[in-house]
This record gives sequence, C-alpha cells and structure tokens, in this order.
Amino acid sequence: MIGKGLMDGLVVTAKNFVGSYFDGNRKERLFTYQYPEERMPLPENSRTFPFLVYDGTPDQMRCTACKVCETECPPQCICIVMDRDANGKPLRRPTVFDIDTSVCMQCGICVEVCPFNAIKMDCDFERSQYARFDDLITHLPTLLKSNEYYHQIKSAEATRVDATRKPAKKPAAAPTPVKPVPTSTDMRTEDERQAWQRGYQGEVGAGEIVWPPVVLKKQSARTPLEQSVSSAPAANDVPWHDSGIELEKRMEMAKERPLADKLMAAMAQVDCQACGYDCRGYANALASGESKDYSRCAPGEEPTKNMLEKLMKEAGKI
Amino acid sequence: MSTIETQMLEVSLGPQHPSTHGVFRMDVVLDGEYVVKLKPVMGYLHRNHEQIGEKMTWLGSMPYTDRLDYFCSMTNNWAYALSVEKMAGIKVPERAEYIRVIMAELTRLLNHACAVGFLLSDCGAWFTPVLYALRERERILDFFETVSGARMMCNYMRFGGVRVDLDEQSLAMARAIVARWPAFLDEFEKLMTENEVLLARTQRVGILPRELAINASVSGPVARASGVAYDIRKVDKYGVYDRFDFRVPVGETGDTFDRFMIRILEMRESVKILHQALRDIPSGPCIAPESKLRGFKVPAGDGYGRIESPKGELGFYLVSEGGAKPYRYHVRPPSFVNLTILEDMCLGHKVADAIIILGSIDIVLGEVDR
Amino acid sequence: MDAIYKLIQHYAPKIPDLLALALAVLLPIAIVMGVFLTVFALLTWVERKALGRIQNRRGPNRVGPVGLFQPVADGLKLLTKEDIVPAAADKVVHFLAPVLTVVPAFMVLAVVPVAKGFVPVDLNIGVLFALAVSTGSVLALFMAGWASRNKFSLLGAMRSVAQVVSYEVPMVMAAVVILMAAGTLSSVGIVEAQRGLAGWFVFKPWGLVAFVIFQLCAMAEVARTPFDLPEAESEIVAGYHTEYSGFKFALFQMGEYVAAITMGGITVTMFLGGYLGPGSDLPKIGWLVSAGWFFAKLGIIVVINIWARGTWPRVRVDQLLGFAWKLLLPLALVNIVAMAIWHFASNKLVGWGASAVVLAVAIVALVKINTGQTFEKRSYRFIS
Amino acid sequence: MIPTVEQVRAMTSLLVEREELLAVAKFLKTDPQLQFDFCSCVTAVDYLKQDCIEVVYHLYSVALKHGPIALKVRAPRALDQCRVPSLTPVWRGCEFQEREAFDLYGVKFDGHPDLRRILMWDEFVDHPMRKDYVPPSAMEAKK
Repeated sequence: MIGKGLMDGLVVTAKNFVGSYFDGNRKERLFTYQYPEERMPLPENSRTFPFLVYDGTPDQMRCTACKVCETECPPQCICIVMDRDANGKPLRRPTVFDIDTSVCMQCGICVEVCPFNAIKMDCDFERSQYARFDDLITHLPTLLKSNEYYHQIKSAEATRVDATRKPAKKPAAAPTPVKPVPTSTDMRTEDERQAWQRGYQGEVGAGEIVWPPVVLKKQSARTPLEQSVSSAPAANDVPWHDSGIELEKRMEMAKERPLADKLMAAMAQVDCQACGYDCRGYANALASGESKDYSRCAPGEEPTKNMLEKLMKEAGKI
Repeated sequence: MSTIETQMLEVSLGPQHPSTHGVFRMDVVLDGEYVVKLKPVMGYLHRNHEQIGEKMTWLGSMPYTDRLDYFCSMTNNWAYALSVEKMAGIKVPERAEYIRVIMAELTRLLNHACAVGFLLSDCGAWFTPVLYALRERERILDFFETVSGARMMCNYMRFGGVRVDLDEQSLAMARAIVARWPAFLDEFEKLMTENEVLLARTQRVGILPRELAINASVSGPVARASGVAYDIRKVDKYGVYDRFDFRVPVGETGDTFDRFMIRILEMRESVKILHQALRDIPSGPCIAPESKLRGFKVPAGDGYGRIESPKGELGFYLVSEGGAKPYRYHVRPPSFVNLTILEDMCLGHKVADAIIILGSIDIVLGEVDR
Repeated sequence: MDAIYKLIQHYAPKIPDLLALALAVLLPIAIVMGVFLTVFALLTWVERKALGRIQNRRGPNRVGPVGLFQPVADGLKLLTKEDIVPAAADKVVHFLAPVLTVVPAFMVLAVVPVAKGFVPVDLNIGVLFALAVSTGSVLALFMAGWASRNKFSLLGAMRSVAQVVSYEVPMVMAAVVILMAAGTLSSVGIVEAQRGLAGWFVFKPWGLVAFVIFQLCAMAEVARTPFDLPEAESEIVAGYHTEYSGFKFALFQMGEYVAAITMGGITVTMFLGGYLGPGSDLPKIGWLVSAGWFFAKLGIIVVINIWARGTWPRVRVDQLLGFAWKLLLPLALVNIVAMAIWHFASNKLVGWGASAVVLAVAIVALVKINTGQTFEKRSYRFIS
Repeated sequence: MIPTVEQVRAMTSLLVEREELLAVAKFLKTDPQLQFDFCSCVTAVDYLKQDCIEVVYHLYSVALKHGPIALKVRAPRALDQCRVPSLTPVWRGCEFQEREAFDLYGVKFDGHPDLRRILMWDEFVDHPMRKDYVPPSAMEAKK
C-alpha cells in the first residue's frame, strides 16, 4: 500500500513530539542539558587537562621534575625545569612546569607514566581565555591543586592513590621562603620567543610549521656551568652526585671507580625515582644484572642513555 | 528544428558544503542536473598523520589514532593495538578481549546509527533521523566517558589489553544501552525504511556491482551491500569473535538502499554480539602483565594488522627497526579506499543522488585525509 | 472598506473626504500587515519549537519566556548583519529580488477573508487574483538565482522555476472544481457557498481530492519539505539565496513564510470553510469568533506543513516534476469529471457514490501506472 | 623469475623485480589456487640506509578467504629513477593508494591512469614522507 511508510513516519514523529511533553520518560527523550544552569554529572574518569597534586601546602608538591611526562607527552606540550638552590644543587621539584593548553590533547598519557602520582587529569573544561598565546599556557601556580581537590573531583581514584603512596615526603630540608616562581615566558629569550610565535603564525600564514609544535627552550634556565662546578662538594664519596655538573665531568670524576659508580655517574643525579630506584639504586641494579634496561633514566635523556649503553657494553652486561 | 546550445556546468561541491561530511570536495561536471564527471578532491584535513606516527613512540601514536575516524576511536585503538601486539607477540588476556569486543560493537552501533541518520539527512529529512541517532549515541558516549574518561577521543586500548577495567556498574550501564537499542531500531525503521520517498530516492541509485567492489578493494558495509560476503570478524576471527554467534547481512543489488539497510541489519547483529559478550565476560586482568608503558619496543620487522571497523577494513602497516619508535607507520583507512569508486557510482545520476551516494559510503575526513 | 469609510464618516464627520478615503484604504492594509507579520514571527517560533520537539530537542528557549522573542532577536541580528553582495553579481537585480519575493506574498492577502465581513478587497475575481499573484514570486526567485552569479543559486533558481510552473497547473485544475461548485471567483463567495452542516468542500469526494492536490501543490509552490528542492541545503547549499545575507536574507525568509501562510489561508478559504464555524454569525462578536475559526484552521494547515517537514525526506527533481505532471494533473482532470457527475447526478447519494467510485478508480490506476517497478521489497542473505 | 620469499610472523612477503611485478600480480590474481582478488593496502616505505623505496601491496583473497601476502618491489630513491609499474590495471583499489604513495614518497607508477597528488596540494613540490624531507620551518632554522 503506497503511502503507508509516509504515514508510519508521521506517527513516529508525532509520538516523539507528544512524548517530549507528556511521556513518563520525557527526560530520556529530551536528552540535552541546558548547559550553564544544568550541568552534566561528570563521571569520575572524565578527563580534561592535567594538574599537579600537592599534599598539604603547595610547597609539598609531589612532582620531582623527573621529566618523564615531558618525554612521553605525545604532542610535547609540557615544559619542566628543575628547581635548584643557590649552589645549583637540584631540589627535586620543578621551578617551571608549563602545559600549553592549546597543544595538550587530553590523552592522559602523562598521568599513566608518572611514577609519583603527581600529575592527574582535571575535570574542569571551562578554560577559555582572552589572549591566544600567553593565557593558554598554564604555569606551575595554576597547575598546582591540593590533594583535597583531587579527592573532591575523583574520590575513589584519589583514595586508591593515597593507599599506594608512601607517607608524604617531608618538605624540603630547608624550608626556603616561597619565591616568586619564574615562568618559561619570562625565561624565553627574545629570539626564542619570536621563533615560537613564528611557529604559530606559520600555521596561519604560509608553510612555516615548526616541529615539534611547541619549542619551549629550557636550557636557558639552567644554571651556568661555572657556578655549579665551584659549588660546594657533594656528600660523602660520590662527588658527582650533583646534576649541575655536566655528564663528561661526572664521568671524569668516576673514572677510577667500579662499574656501579661509573653507571651512577652517568645518571642524571636527580634521584627522581622515575626508573623505580634512586640514582644509586638504579646503578647498582644495572651493575648487578638485576635490570638490563638502561633506558630508564628519564631526566638524563639521550646522553645518559648512550653513556649507560656504552658502559654496559664495555662491561659485557648486554 | 534548431538545437539549443547548452553548456556543461562545472560545480565544485565543497570543501565547504553542508553535506560533504567535512572538508571534502567533489569537482562535478553537470549536464543540467546529470553528473557527467566527478572527481573527488581531498587533503584539506591532511596533517601527515603517518609522519607524526613515525616521530612518536609506539604508545604515543595511540591517542593520535583516536583522531583518524573520530566517530570510532575505540576501533581505531583496537586496530593499532592489534597490529602492534601481532608484531610484539603479546598475548591479550581474555577479559580484555571481551572488553574490546564490547567497545568495538558499541562503536559500530553508534557509527551505523549516525551514518544512516546522516544519509537520511542528506536525503533531506531535516535532521530528525540524525537527532534520534544522536540521542541514542549520547548514551554510548556517556558510557565511554565513564570508562575511558573521554567521550570521543577515548585513547582506551593499550598494547596487551585495555587501560581501565570495567566494573559492575559500567557493565550494567552497557547492558542498559544494549537493552534499549532494539526499541530504537524499531522506531527508526518505522520512521524511515518503508518511506516511499526514501525508497524512490535510494533504490536503484548508485549501484556498485560485486566484481567492481572486490576489485576496487571496497570493504565493510559498502562491499557487503554489493553481495561481497566478506567480514573480517568472520574471516580473521581476531579477538574472540569466533566465540559469538552472529550473522553477517549481505545485500544483492548494491544500491544506496542496500547500503542503508545493511547498516541497520548489522546493528541488530551487533546487539546480539553485545548480549553474548556482556553475559560471558570472564573475570581476570584487563591488561597483559608483560605489557609496559614506557620503553616499549617492538622487534624488528614489518607487520600488517586489520580489523573490521564500522566503515570497513581498517589496517595498520608497521615497520619496526627494533627501536622505541616505528620506522614506518601506515594507516589503511577504509573510507579513503572506499572513495575510489565514487565516480563510477555517481555517473549518470543527478547531483542530488551524488550527495546521497557519498553519504551512503559513510566517510570521515579525519580518516580520508589523515 | 466601505464599512470603514462609513464608520469614519459617521463618527468623525469633520475629517475631509479624501483623508477618510485614504484611511479607509490604509487601515485594513495596516491591520492585515500587522496581524500577518505577527503570525509570521509566531510561525517561525512555532516551527522551530515544534521541529525541536519532534526531534527531541527543546527548540528556542533562551530569549524571552519559552523563547517567544526569538524571532525578534533573529530579526535584529539579521538587520545588523553586514549585507554582502558578491562582486560579480548584477547589483540591481540582486537588490530587487528579495523585495519582489515579499510583495506578491503580501498582495495575496488582499483577497483572503480573514473574518466575517473582513476582507481587505473583495474582488470578484479573488481566487484568480490570488493564484496569479502568488506565481509572481517565481520571477523573484529566478532573479535572485541569476543575479547572484553562483552556480548553486542558478541550480536552485532553475529548480524553483521548473517546480513552481509545473505545480501551478494541477493547482489551478484543482481550484477549478471549487469554482464550479461555488459558481463564483470571489473568495467571500466561495466561503459563503460552504455554509451548512458538512458544507465544507473538503467533505465531498471531489473536494477531498482537490484539497489533497491543492495542498501538495501549495507545499511545492512555497517550497516546503518534501518539495524544498530549490533550497535543498544538503544538495545546493541554500539554492537561490545562497549569496544573500543580512536583511535581504530576512526578506527571503519572510516572503517564504508569508507565502506559506497565505497559501494556507487560500486553502482554508477554498476547502475548509474559511472563517465559518459555530458562532461565526453571532451578532456582536461574530467577527472575532470567525477570525478565531479562520486562524484555527490555518493553524492546522501550518501544523501539517511542519509535521511533514520534520518527518519526510525530499524528493528528487525528476520525481518531483513527474509527480506533478503524471499523477496530480491527470487526477485533477478526472476530478473535474467527477465534479460534473456530482453536479448532474439525479440525487445526492448517486452523486456521492458515482464521483467517489470514479476518483477511486482513477487514483488506483494512476498510482499503479506511475509506481510500476519502483518500491522493491528487498531480502537479505545472512552468512554465519 | 623467482622472487625472494620471506616469512615474517605468518605473513608471506614476495620481493620481486620491478619488471616482473605486473606479471606476478596477474598470476597471483588469476591462479585458481591463489585468487588474490582483493588488494587491501598499498604503501611505500623509505629505506634511507639501503637507498631504496619499497612499495608494499597487501593482498587478500575474498573468494578463498586467505591472505595476506605482501608483494614488495623496490625502486631507487632518486626521484627520476623512482618508478614502479602501476597495479591499478589489475586491482582498481590501488588507484587512490598509489596516488598517495606518489604524493608522499615520489614513487612514479607507470601505467597509472591518473597520477596526481592526492593529499598535498598540486603546487607542492616535495614528498613529505621521505625520511630526508625537511619541513620548511626547519629549513629556516638551519639558515
């Protein structure tokens, strides 16, 4: 019968029309949320942008600036610079931790790889800003959120994390007064800044796209070499345990030592525990053959890895 | 009798056009309303996905695969994970396989619902079918968000399993979705499948013969509508698909209407698979113990893994040098290959038909252009 | 008009004659324009709201109570928008086209009897005037499509010309039946001819067929779904008004909607008994009740339009034209014959039966001839 | 013509000479025991160290439901010598994928009916997937 299909369709739409006003499961039909007034309940797993967790005061952040997230971040939107004291000794915490919100794709890989449960995904999606470049980079002060906040947004997960965590570490031995945290924007030299902005304009204009998308230079933030060399000698018999010293110098220092010490000298000396040990422990593990994976020193990056590979090969461990 | 001098009209449909499903362009030459030539032009969304993949670690490409076919991030994840697992020889725990099947079939449901919805919208049905489809899709997206944390860019699978386990609550949620789905399909079918206008518009329009479909590497529902009885779930039996009792619908004519109906029938079969998977899901770990996030390496060599994504055969060709990054990372996107025969299907039809034929292929430009 | 003139003379005899005459002319126009512009604004709101509910959305609900001021907001927004004229466009024609779409739409209102004793101009050729003038808009559409220098516009304009011209024919043929029955071309006369119990023409077999044909043609004429090919957004972007923005675009929309309303008004007048209804003849408030009846009936037509728009896909251009020429036109012709049978039948019952049978046979035969091989039943193989 | 056969993880690869590619392809397609009628995936790999570009065809059989086998052919990297016979006449499905390989790797497929760029725009000069490709911005940095 011609026309039956047309009529059937009309019946369906009429049902939906009436149902949207009177039906018992009206709420299921009108599934939209009237956004600013009504908010969708976000499930606990919901993720938007990363934030950093601290216990107690913002000074006691969990992040140790181990740079694991920085290396693993697929779009390279994280920039970390480790904090140092006046002598250039690393303090196992970041002084710069920038996340470029415009580049971040909210994949959550940083959370998965973080060995300290320091970085977590937020649920806050209202991040619109006025300035296109500067406002979209979130800096350390804004990134830091308390553990209570973490409990508030993801209670089950936070409880789980708290259970697995060791008791909160002590705040840095000398509670230095919180100094104004410099941001990477301050540190960028004018050239770098221009190059960085060119990258963006390149997207708009003709064929000038930089790879990787964001070039936030961190070298400029490092303490000049001379200072660190002249700094106070490090504790007991591992004089190279100071990440301010360059790798070659460190290797020089450990030249006469046994393999474990040599290996340790090749590490980044920040005791970040990203590898699962501190620097000493990882070196011992490698030397004893407990671990064969020499690529786990994240802060040391490529030079450390190459050096470790060389040392291991020389020692016939791999 | 004098003849009127006429001119061909060259129209470029797109890249900004309401129904090219993204930034796709069809350079059409029209004789009146008839299409006499049609050249698909793509690349407006090209971002050199493959080169990005070669610069990423093996894991780093996973969130990028979400962005290929942004409707079906779960199946994209699976295809990539499957290829890497094949090369690295990782065994996936059973529970993870079941979870993957659940996710993939839910993805199929939402993709097909939206595909037929948009196809009808291309026919001019003023968004009603699309919005009904979106209404149901919303529930699946809610489920995805509960499980993976994101609605569309799930980034859910890992080499050797899945990232987050399904708890009882989310399983109940999935069961509720699946229980509702047949009612939605009934409503949808009543709304459209017998509609005379739709029949007149789609039947015998854009016929793709079986031989051409095979020769042109067409896959997925488009190929099956043309009578190619080929479903990778059945042929490769990847995952745990050999444990489920389901059928694969195959069409005869290969016209737009068949492509429309095959998708609806496939949804019904997916519901069957989901019922079984949600019933039989075993307990156990959801990720292989040997799988690791950092420092993941794949033995040197090359490998090709493919799955039946909702749009067709989604394959990943990977070449490894044994390092932390793939040496070559190639995606075989189904909608890109399915576009090969667009011109063959459209010639001799009208512009309006060209639009719905394109709609019936069901392309996503994130995948076509990469 | 005369009544107003007399009223003015009665209550304000000091007003000069010429002014009184001018007032008598302008006042009904102002009323009609005012009322129908409000109806137009309301209609856009109703349409968006109803479509929204059909599609499980909420529709406009932000501006004013339940989004009632949405049309105002839209209007303001369109007014303040930049008016973009393509560089290659024919400027004069491009400017004239939107104006010309609105004019005929409003002109038709002149002969629509809105309430008892209220018709702006009671022409004795009212229906003819309405049908003739409403076709004028096609010229504007073609001007718009041609002047824009855009291929989508051109395609849309071509489609709309083909469509309007084709559907004009069965539409007039369907109207002929009503004219035969009423024996007059005056719109008021047609309404008055439908007095009595079940006197509306739609309740007669030939009237029902004519009503369906007329309604379909009216939908095609004003390009409503499923005949909205001239502006099929999924195919040719926006058809003839692709290159229009701002106020000109608003004028197109207005012309379209007002045309839809007036077409509905004519349908109501010709088939649904116009302003007639219980209480429309009451002495004092009769005009109010009758206006209420008119708008209620108009509402039904509008709702049918919206409902169809929310449900059906659109047809293809060849199917559209085929439908008009191969199905509607022959049916309309047969309908005239049926009307003649009815007219000359010895008694009412015989007339009813005979004309109904003739029409039923014609419909079945025409549908059979036209559908032929289409609408196959498909079966699918399953492999497991 | 004996192609190099290599078995890596259950996937058979055939490395053939360029001159023999077409004949091998036709044989694979028509041989009743093989019937590789479905050319699933076509791509190229740039082996910078070996100085060659390898074009890989993955073949399946829809009729017999087996596969895949990879058909590989190598061409020198130099742009003017980087030519491979097109398999589009054999499998229509290669059309767009060969165009893509041409676009991104600069492999010229002899006998391809319509060898134009497909993803990059027509005026683009380089082949961006080659391993030695330098993106414009990096070029600027070098200066």
